[in-house]
Amino acid sequence: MVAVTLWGSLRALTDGQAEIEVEASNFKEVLTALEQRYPALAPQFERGVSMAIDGVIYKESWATPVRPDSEVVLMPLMVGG
Amino acid sequence: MSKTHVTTTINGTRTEFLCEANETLLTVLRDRLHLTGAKEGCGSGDCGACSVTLNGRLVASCLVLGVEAEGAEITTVEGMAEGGELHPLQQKFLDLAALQCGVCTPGILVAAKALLEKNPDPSEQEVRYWLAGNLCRCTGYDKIIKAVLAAAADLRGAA
Amino acid sequence: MALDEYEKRDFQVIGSRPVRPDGIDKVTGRALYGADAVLPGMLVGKVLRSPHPHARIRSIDTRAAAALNGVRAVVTGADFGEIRKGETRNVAENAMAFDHALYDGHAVAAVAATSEAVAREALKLIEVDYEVLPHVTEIAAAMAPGAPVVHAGFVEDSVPDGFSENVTARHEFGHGDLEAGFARADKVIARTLKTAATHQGYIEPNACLASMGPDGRGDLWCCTQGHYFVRQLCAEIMGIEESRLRVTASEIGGGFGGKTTVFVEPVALMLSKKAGAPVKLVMSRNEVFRASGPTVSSEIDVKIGMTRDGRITAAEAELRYQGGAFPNITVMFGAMAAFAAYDLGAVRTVGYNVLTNRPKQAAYRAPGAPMAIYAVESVVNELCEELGLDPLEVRLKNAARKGTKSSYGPTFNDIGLVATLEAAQAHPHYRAPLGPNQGRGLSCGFWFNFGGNTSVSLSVDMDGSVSVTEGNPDIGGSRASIAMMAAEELGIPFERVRAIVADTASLGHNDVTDGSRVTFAVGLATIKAARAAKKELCKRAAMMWGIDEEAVTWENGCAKPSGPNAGSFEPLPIEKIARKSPRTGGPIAGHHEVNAEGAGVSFGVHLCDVEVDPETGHTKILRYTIFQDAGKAIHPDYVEGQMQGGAVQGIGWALNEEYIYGKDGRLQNPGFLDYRIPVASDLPDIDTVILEIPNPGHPYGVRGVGETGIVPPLAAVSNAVSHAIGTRLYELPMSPPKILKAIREG
Amino acid sequence: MESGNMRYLAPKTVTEAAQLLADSDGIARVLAGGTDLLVQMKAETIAPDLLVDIKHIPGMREITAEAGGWRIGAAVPGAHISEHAGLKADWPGVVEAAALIGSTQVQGRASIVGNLCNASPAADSVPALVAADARVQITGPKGTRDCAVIEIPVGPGKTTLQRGEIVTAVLLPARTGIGADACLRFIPRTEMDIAVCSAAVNVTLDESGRCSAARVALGAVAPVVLLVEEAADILVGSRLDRATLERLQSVCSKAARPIDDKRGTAEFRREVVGVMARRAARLAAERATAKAGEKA
Repeated sequence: MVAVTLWGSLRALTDGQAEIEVEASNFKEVLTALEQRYPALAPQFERGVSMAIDGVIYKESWATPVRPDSEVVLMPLMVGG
Repeated sequence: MSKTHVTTTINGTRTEFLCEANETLLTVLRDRLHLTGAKEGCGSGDCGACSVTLNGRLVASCLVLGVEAEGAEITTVEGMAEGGELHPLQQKFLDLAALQCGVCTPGILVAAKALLEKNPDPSEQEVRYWLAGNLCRCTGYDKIIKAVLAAAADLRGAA
Repeated sequence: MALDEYEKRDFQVIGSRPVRPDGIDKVTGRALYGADAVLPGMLVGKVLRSPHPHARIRSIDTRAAAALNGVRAVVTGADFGEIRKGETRNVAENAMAFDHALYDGHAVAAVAATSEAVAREALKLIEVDYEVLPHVTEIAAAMAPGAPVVHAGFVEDSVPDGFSENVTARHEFGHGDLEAGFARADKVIARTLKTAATHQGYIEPNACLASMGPDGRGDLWCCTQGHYFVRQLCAEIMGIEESRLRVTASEIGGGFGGKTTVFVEPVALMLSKKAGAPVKLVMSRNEVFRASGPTVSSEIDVKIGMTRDGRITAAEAELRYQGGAFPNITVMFGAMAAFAAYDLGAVRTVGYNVLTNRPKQAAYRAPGAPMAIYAVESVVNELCEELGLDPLEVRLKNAARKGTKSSYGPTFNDIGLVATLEAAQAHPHYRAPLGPNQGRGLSCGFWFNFGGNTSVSLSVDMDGSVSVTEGNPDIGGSRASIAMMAAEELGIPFERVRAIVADTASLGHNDVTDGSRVTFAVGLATIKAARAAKKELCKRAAMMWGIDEEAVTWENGCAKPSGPNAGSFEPLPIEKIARKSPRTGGPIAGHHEVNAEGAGVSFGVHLCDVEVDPETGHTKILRYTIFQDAGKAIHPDYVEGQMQGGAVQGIGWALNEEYIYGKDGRLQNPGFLDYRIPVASDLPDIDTVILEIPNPGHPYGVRGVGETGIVPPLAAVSNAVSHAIGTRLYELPMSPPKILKAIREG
Repeated sequence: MESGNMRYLAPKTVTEAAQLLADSDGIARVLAGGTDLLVQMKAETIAPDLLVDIKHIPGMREITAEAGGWRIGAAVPGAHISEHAGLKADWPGVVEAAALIGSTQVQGRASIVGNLCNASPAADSVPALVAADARVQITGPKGTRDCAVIEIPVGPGKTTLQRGEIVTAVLLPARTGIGADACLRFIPRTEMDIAVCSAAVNVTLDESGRCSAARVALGAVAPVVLLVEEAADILVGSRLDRATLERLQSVCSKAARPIDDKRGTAEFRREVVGVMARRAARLAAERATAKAGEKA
């Protein structure tokens, strides 16, 4: 299991949960597992999300591996500048 | 409407062109003579990107009419290098990284050359005030001022 | 893992200061920018703009204009009617109003004519029937109940009930128990701070030259930070496949985020399509200010609690940004960045995006961060003043470092904040004496930095020189840094590498030049492409020598046997291998395509001394020093240049730059005369100290450096002014009337 | 720029120029430096049918000594004025005021007559010309006349010049006794801005070092330049000491009738124009005292 931290705005869509444990081994699987549990997250995922894995921000790379001890933080997709 | 025939000298070369009476010298240089080194950053004399000299005086070519060039001597950035030899200001701008996007660079070089011809040994403050009409948004001016001062020193050394 | 990219090594080329490859063209006037291109039969495009901040367009009569001799095409919003949804629709509607004019300067029609004079005459003949609607240009007014609705239909589900329809999104970040944190504080300060909208102020107005053929294939030349994105937007707007449109990025005369999207490009393409001829469309400076993409204005509530010994116990901020009549995510960046410099047990930020009748904002250097960090760094300094603490010591005490859980979520890896703070503390500037009416301020700054999609192709030419083809417009000297990285990796002199920016048909996709991503991401791809080429070079050398490929290594631009067992051969230089390449398998090249991840954040600290004239409120910047972590400075001159340029933009923001709207909703200062960017005589030298804390995500340790530099000046200048006059301002810009008023009201 | 039927003519005499302007049945404008006119044409706030370029008329680009004072031709650019040592010695305030107009590039073209005739309340050189009691020479269809500079502007963009009249020169009077002038303006930056407010002070000292005559003019604090006689009265008879200058400051602030606009608030202008006047007076006094020292 991987513990995924959600950013503040998403917590309204997960019954206030800030951290959710899911079964996943990469970026994509984390999203799929979260979406299954909380379908309300789908529109936000569609708009785009980044994922910080052990402090490194991945914009969209779905195959990026996630280990059970990884720190996984969901973040909004960042573009512009 | 009829165009006016103008005979002038640009970078030492006798040049003729036809233009409307209300066309600016900048438009003539860029669109009629294809000397696009001078840039239009504002069209109102506030940015200096179109700087050229007119009879030895630094001017904003967006605030000069093409027809006023009749019989005049004009120099632009295209006339700074002689053959393949860069002017010391151009060389210092390269060596000291005094440009980034480069769109203000032609105007600043023309303006700086006019300064050094008038005052070969300017203080930093004099350079900064002389160039106050040449806006640069990339560099914060620091390296530009240093390059002008370094070129001035070189030119004095060579003289 | 991307984290393991970095390896320590001694550099030959990296860190030196060669002349940039585009330099000669730029000092001789040869470089071609957006407005410098011409095509045979080219027409001149001109745009008619709304004088009203908000109006319904009842009808547009273009018949007289179309009938004018010399007019070849007229377009209005009706020509752009079939765009589907999302951001592309917003971009299209911003480029040409559909049924409502949403701000002063919003395009409502355009013409293409044989000359500028005819085009101007034609614009006067277009009759627009406006129904003028109530407008709102300020944040508080737009959020108020009953405010005129600027642009309906954008409210996201994140916005709770009870807000005006102009509030389109709510973003929240943070962790920890705020209540408990504030309870532990010895001093809590809560303030509201405001910043005005500013413009990137690039000197080159937006410009393009469009040519659409009758077969639906087109070419577009424009000054942009991202020609692939331009292609994507324009192709979708024009209803054609991306491959049908080739976009070439001209030299770009400054962007700073403002040229990451399109304004006139779709209009020029549509005019060209209708006219059947190329159309050049160049914005005037007035149009640039009124109708390109300035940054947001902001109102920010900040509350911070601190113990007597300077430890921050809790921190909270609500940020309200307006960025014009279309939604944007800038406030989200602000909410993420606000407290990034601090190691906090309890922190929460909430951001609201607000629509107003102003132009659609575009990115501006570290978008959203400068105003947020200005607010935070002002309140931190005020706490230091109240508690009698040294502001630098307090920042060191609370600084984010490796292992800190950031205020926006992830835990920081190697970061350079503590190193920059210590460098500032050790610098003579920090201890230099100050005179009467003088003050010193400091502020931290931060930007995330991006990676992103990148393609690079590197070819070893037949004489052994090297061409690097990249797809990111060079806005700050990146061709130099990219060529340097290729030269370093190949072990050849910088002069033997030429980097060019390819058009969209000549290389795979590249994300926009944004987020300080190019030296990091394109550099990474270039190094990988060079490594691929090296591998091929070794293979060819092995073939020439008749030995095993694995027995060849690459060193200083030459193939060498990897050891005595491999055989005894003289090193084979790149040019010899290249010349023989037709006999060993054909051309030699390397390429790399990647969605680059692992961009490292960059922190900076600025020190600023000012002198304020107590009788006029005029502020003079006396001394300015920047400390910033670059990871690894590839070309230190241009790293310094990025820092200096960013700092001066921030100084302008702090002191004099602002969008001023009248009660009539019209922009009062659309020109460089009254939109006051710093001029050379306003400034002292801008000193720089580059720190190099390697980014683990890049082979050479590079971090983006372009954006962080604009963040600290806002609070550094404000803190310096406060120090000089003994009272604090809570609003930018600190123009002289405001400072004098603050002095008088003490 | 605007539609293509504008005519441009460069006559060789003033009479011819005046006649062209008088005979024109559309919008006619004099072109000297063009640094205001071309900006207005670009912005389409004016679309002249005729431009009369006066730079080819003899004398228009010359500075000449005349009747103990100076004649500055109507097309003399600011840069030329700044380079003129004699003018600078007599009228340092006028020279520094002329140098305030725009950038180095604008200085290469802009004339003080153009600055005056553009009739902006914030015109940089006008307060110094008024403080100097300068006059202008005017040629029109009815002949030549001259009048005080202060009588030219009557409101923003409006002058007393009649149709066909051309200002041909500024006449600076001879200095009587030991005197000097100074001009300061307030702008938010250090260059390139329109004046938020400005002040020019011209003083004459008697042999004992007392002020025997003075003129004080304020810019950008009313629709036209203000000549503040009450301020001059304070200076006359004084040694331009600190207390006197502080009274001057207060009187000037009271005399100002500014407005709020994007460049500053009325309150700010009123306060700062007094500061500018006090500082300009001090500078003028220092210059005059230095001259007295040179003579002694």
